[in-house]
Amino acid sequence: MRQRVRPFTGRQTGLPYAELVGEKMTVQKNTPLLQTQNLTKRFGSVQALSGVDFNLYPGEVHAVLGENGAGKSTLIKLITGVYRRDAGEILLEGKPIDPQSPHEAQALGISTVYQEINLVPTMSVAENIFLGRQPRRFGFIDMRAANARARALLKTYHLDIDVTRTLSTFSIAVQQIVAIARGVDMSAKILILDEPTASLDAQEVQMLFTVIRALKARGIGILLITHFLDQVYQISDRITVLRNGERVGEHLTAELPKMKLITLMLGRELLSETESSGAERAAVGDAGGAFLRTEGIARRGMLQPIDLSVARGEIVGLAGLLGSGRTETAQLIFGVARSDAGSVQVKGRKVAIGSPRQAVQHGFGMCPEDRKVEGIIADLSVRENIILAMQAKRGWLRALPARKQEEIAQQMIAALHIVTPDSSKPAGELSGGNQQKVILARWLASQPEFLILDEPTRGIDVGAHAEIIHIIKNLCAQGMALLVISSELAEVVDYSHRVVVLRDRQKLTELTGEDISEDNIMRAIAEQ
Amino acid sequence: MRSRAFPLIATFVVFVALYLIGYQRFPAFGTTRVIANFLTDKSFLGIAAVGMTFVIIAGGIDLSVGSVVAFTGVFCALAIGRLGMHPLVAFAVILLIGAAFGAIMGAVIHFYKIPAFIVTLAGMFLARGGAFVLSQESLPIEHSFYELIGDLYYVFPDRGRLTFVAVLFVVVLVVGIVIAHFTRFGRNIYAMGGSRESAANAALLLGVPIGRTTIMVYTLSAVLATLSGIVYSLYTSSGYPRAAVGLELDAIAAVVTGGTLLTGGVGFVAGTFVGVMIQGVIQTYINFDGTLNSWWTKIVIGLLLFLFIIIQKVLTSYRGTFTFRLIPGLSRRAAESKTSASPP
Amino acid sequence: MTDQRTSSTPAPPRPKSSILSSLGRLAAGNRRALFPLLALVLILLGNWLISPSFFSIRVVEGRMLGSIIDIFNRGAPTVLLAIGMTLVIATKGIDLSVGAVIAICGAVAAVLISTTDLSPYVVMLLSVGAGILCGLWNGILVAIFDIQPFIATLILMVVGRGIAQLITEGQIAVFNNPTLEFIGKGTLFGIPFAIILTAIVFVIVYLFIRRTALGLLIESVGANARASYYAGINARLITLMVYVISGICAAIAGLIITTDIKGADANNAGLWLELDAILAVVIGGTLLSGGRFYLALSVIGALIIQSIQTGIFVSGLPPTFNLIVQAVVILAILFLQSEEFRRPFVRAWNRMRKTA
Amino acid sequence: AHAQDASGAGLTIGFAQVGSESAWRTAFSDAVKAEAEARGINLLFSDGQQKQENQIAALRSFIAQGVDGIILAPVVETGWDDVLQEAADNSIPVVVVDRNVTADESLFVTRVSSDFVHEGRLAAAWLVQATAGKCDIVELQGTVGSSAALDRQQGFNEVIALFTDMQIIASQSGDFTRTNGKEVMESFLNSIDPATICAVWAHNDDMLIGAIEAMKEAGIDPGQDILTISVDAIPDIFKAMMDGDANATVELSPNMGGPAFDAIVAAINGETLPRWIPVAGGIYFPDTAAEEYARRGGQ
Ligand SMILES: Nc1ncnc2c1ncn2[C@@H]1O[C@H](COP(=O)(O)OP(=O)(O)OP(=O)(O)O)[C@@H](O)[C@H]1O
Ligand SMILES: Nc1ncnc2c1ncn2[C@@H]1O[C@H](COP(=O)(O)OP(=O)(O)OP(=O)(O)O)[C@@H](O)[C@H]1O
Ligand SMILES: [Mg+2]
Ligand SMILES: [Mg+2]
Repeated sequence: MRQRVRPFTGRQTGLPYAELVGEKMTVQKNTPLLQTQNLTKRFGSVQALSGVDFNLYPGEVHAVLGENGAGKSTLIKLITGVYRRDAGEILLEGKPIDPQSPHEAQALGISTVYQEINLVPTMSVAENIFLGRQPRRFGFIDMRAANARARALLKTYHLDIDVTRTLSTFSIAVQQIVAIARGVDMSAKILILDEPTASLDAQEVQMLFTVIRALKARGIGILLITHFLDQVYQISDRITVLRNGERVGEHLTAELPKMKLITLMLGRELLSETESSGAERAAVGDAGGAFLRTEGIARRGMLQPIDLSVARGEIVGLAGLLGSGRTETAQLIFGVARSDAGSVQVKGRKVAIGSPRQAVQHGFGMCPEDRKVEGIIADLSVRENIILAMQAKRGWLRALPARKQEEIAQQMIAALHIVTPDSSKPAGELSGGNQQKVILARWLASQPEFLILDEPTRGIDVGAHAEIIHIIKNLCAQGMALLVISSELAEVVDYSHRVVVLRDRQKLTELTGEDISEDNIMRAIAEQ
Repeated sequence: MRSRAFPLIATFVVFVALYLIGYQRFPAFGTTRVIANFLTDKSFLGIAAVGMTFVIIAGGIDLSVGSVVAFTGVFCALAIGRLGMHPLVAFAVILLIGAAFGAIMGAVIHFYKIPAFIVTLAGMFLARGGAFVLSQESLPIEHSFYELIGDLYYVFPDRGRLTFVAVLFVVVLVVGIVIAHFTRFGRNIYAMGGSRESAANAALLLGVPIGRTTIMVYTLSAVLATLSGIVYSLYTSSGYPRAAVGLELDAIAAVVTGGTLLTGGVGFVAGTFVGVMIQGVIQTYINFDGTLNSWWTKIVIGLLLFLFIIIQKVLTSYRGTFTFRLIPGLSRRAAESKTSASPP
Repeated sequence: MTDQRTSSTPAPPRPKSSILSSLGRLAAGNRRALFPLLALVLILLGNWLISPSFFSIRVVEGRMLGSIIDIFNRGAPTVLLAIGMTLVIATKGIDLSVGAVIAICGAVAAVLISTTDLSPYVVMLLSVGAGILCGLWNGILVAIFDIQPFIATLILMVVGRGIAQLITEGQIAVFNNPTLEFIGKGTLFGIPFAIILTAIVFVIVYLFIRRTALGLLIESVGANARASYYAGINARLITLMVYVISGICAAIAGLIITTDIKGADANNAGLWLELDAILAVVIGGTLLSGGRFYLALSVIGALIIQSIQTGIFVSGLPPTFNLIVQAVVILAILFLQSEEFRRPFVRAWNRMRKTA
Repeated sequence: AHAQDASGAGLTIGFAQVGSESAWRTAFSDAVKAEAEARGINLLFSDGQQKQENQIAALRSFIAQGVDGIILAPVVETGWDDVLQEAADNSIPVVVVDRNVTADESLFVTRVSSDFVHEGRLAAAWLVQATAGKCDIVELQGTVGSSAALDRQQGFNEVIALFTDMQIIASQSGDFTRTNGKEVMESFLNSIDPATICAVWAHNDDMLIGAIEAMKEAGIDPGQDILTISVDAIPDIFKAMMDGDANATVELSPNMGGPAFDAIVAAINGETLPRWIPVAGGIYFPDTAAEEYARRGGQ
């Protein structure tokens, strides 16, 4: 039987016979799944992308890297039809495509998980996962089937939640996983992930990578954007680097050393990753006296009673897995949620904090975890976003003079290297990482005595990451009290004088001085 | 764990309580007459309100419905009376006109990014003005078909009448519920309204066909408004260019008292039914009482509405602390119980 | 506080304190102010074509008369409502009750002046006080009880007219008091006092909003209430304040309308005027979804609406067509303002210029 | 039905009123209520808020409650057939007041009303006399599409059509309100040379009172430079007459309660009634203004 099949010859395709029959992968390597040529996009005065060529092959994980505002998200949004390109071509399997909307891109087999969590907060988890492709029976949506499938799907990410509950009731990390699960489940030819791991912890990241490898094996092309370089080296096959909207290089991951990659991205050397020694830690201790002390503050269904103290000039890290209650702790302290037990002392005096406004009056500040919903005010300008907390502190009657506003804004833009043409650009039009910096700037401008940072480096590029850590340390050195939450243990270990470990909404233990290490933290969490 | 239908249930409970208070004072409230009257007298409001529910859930608003009702009535009266069309033909024609009207409004809203409030306000002026141009006077409709429909009712033992229009209302309601909850179009509407707030419209990024859905929502609303106009013309056997002034406000009030959020994305068609019935109970109560003069009528209607909303508010937020409810949107995530989960 | 919000993208410098300076900005090429102003100019020109005497002003007994004066004079209540409504809408709210508040405040003034010996100034204050109470009621429902603004103010819209009728017992409460009447009928330097009063209110509100941080905080709360809360802003107070300001504006409008005809018509005073006010705000470019607001452009919006109205009156068109004409003109203005609508024309224009 | 005391004492009667859109309407409601009280009738009052659907719902509530009779002041003439049929099925007599209805005559007992068309004719007739059939008139119409506006306009135009030198040179709706009456008059005075206007014809007194204000502000003496004629005969128009600002008003009597109650009692007693019971309305002039003003409770 087999003999009857006409033998393949190179003549039919013009390619050497050997390449055709020999290595299947090679054939696919030559025809990119997705190709962009000369993609160009301008927003007002900002040239977001200029002439970007990009190739994605089947079965590869292709990382697109670059500083905040380099144009990564814009590249994706041009591919999926969110924005109209000014010039350039997009080819899918060699044929030009021109999707006018994400809807059309999806129909072409391009599935995307966008940078900010873009799900419908008012709908249930299952509905979000199956929106637009709900299972149907007799032409009508079969929600029961959808729920069951959603449950099963999330199980593969070890997420055991009530899928009929409204999405907005879940933490940002859970929402992120849901978004990823949806995107992955839909991926037909291409999966695009824009900073999917920004709020995930190490375990979740590994789970995601397992899933990505499975997709890869199925020949799906994966475009990954991330600021975690370790993850890049762990999962990607190839790297494209963007800088200021231009492609500055495409390399096989294996052939590009990390330092060279960073230099490519930043266009300069990285600020040396500095000091941080146990000795320094010991020196601070409680020299400044406790600024904040909580005794058994708790809230039913949210947090078990917790004792915590933060001294001036001290950085206290909060560590724990997703859902361990770190954000909740911060919210109770900052008055976003009212505690129903325990007490809070500020500088030794007992105070009642029932709202962020009161917290601000006591010299607190907080960069919340969910920058899109709780942080940035998209319609307002960068300047207004920066001076907002400061203005709120002064009260509505005493407006900050315009000149002063501008001065502060310029200071902050310079200090945090916020990429924006000027201070009057609406903050919502900044790239994700730069929005994060604006929120940080808002609180720095308000000159708090005590600052809570919930995932301050989420979505921040390597350069800025180092800068922000530098800033955190500086603030501390100037006598500010800091409470920092981060899913990156290395970071926590780096700057904390003390680490409080949480699990199941309860304080497990407190590590100080030499005891602070990633191992010790993980051990504390794992201990029964 | 609290069901997402809880607000709907709470709304219904308050409605029943309100009804029982009426029953306690006027035993006639218990008769099928009064109950059937609720359905018949509120049928056109109810049908229009079902359409309004979709628009509001989609994050929009449709102010044109009252005028569309009037235009439909006048059109039917002229088509039947002057042009000699059979009512069914006239209905088909006006439904098509209504659909086109809604589609155009939807298209203008979508493509030209003009706020729905204003586009439909202009639609309201146009339809009402059009009705005036067709006829300034009220026009009686005399046709055997209208009489036939008028005689089509089921009589309960205590002489309550279940009329054709009442049944039609219930049918529209059921179809509305099915569309809202069991079709992709319906879910897309929820998605669109629920993500309107987000800067980069999440529904768009999730692949919801925004343009098509917007146009279809306004078409649906206009078609139902037209149907409501047909029902109104059946109900009154006439067409009157000043009919149903302010019907849109009643419809919106019914939708909102039914638990749908004007910010979009959250709500139930069934809730709208309760909202409509609440207006019926309030009105009937005042009519039965008969001692209120014109201004006290207004004051009492408003205060009952107020009372109802406050009770509903208290019931639906019994769990959240007061602080949470002060900030729109805050309540949902923070105040709802977060079941403690074990880390993976 | 001078506003330095200039921007590279279509975003929005805020208009300054007067129409004149808005005109100045027009010269400076400000796109946002351009289209409402252009619309106003076009409508006025249209009116002038219809009625050649449109711009002529006569002076009779020290009082300026003429269609153009009428527009400002008749438009005064809508302008006032639009000022308050702009702030309410900026917080993502809406105030449907302003028409009813007009009726209440007018009724309070009329009944007090005709049945008590209170000085007219006290009566004015009490009437404005009634407006403040109404605003507080709305504000409390929205800010404290977290009731959706549409429905919260709908309650007062229904109840308010009943209350006004209760006060006047369903009759038109007429009065005779030259001091009080001066608000609606008086003239200062030949200009109807209602116009001057409205201008004063505008300037005061503008300064109050922009000289304090209130404007910024309103925009912040309207654009993202939750983030504002996290930033330590007292959203409740801000919300309460805008409804009170709206109540005050409505009260002053009520005084103008009532004293203009020397009678409080509880049934009809301010009827459906809330729709005009909302329309004015939208024509001015403030989004119903809250956030950025443009006070001066709302005023232009209100004047546009009044110009259409006055234009219809002088046109001699049968009143049957009033609504249709209004709808068509308003739609035309909105299309003109829609960037999406203009785009193909702009492209064609550019192409023509290139080829030429 | 058992015989009924002629006053109607002890009866329960439902009264579906249009609303309270004008002072005249309120006076009408008050008159009916006062009459019912005087007669010992238990009156169920319903305010329809200018909406037919509310009025229909009110009638159906009355029927469900089993009232002895219904008085209907319809907001519009058409569309009452079904609900009147329902009342007839339940043997509840209905009397239509104020306006007419187009329903089958067998469905209601009788109609107590004045005649809007006649009012228009009366107004025109006076103006013809006063100006010897030569006059340029500006018209302040009532609410577009309302039957009062349509009929008054029709009656008025019928008469002036007979005189070649009488014409309406401008016409606009003032919505039956003072504010709008004033605004419309202002715009007339701006767009038309006031000297050419011979008379203002307003579909109701309120609009005219507004127009009088506008004329005064424009330095015109209303009632002298420009003649005025309107309908309703509310107290304030007599005040205006006493001040020399108004020339004539046609009465629309709000006292329709008495005849209506009489008609219901008669129907219950099985008497036959004429199809239409007209209520007298005359035309009033400044000479009797003071006395009318006092009689109608003006302060
Ligand atoms: N809708 C928009 N309007 C105006 N400017 C925009 C818009 N979207 C993006 N930009 C600008 O385009 C540039 C590229 O933004 P983009 O979001 O692509 O960056 P990014 O590489 O994804 O950064 P990040 O790592 O912070 O997410 C930025 O300067 C940004 O301010
Ligand atoms: N793996 C999980 N399985 C089920 N539910 C989870 C899981 N992870 C988080 N959740 C849900 O998320 C909710 C909120 O946890 P949240 O993430 O805010 O806590 P956290 O300690 O601040 O975590 P992080 O700051 O890392 O996001 C929890 O109540 C829980 O319902
Ligand atoms: Mg990005
Ligand atoms: Mg967290």
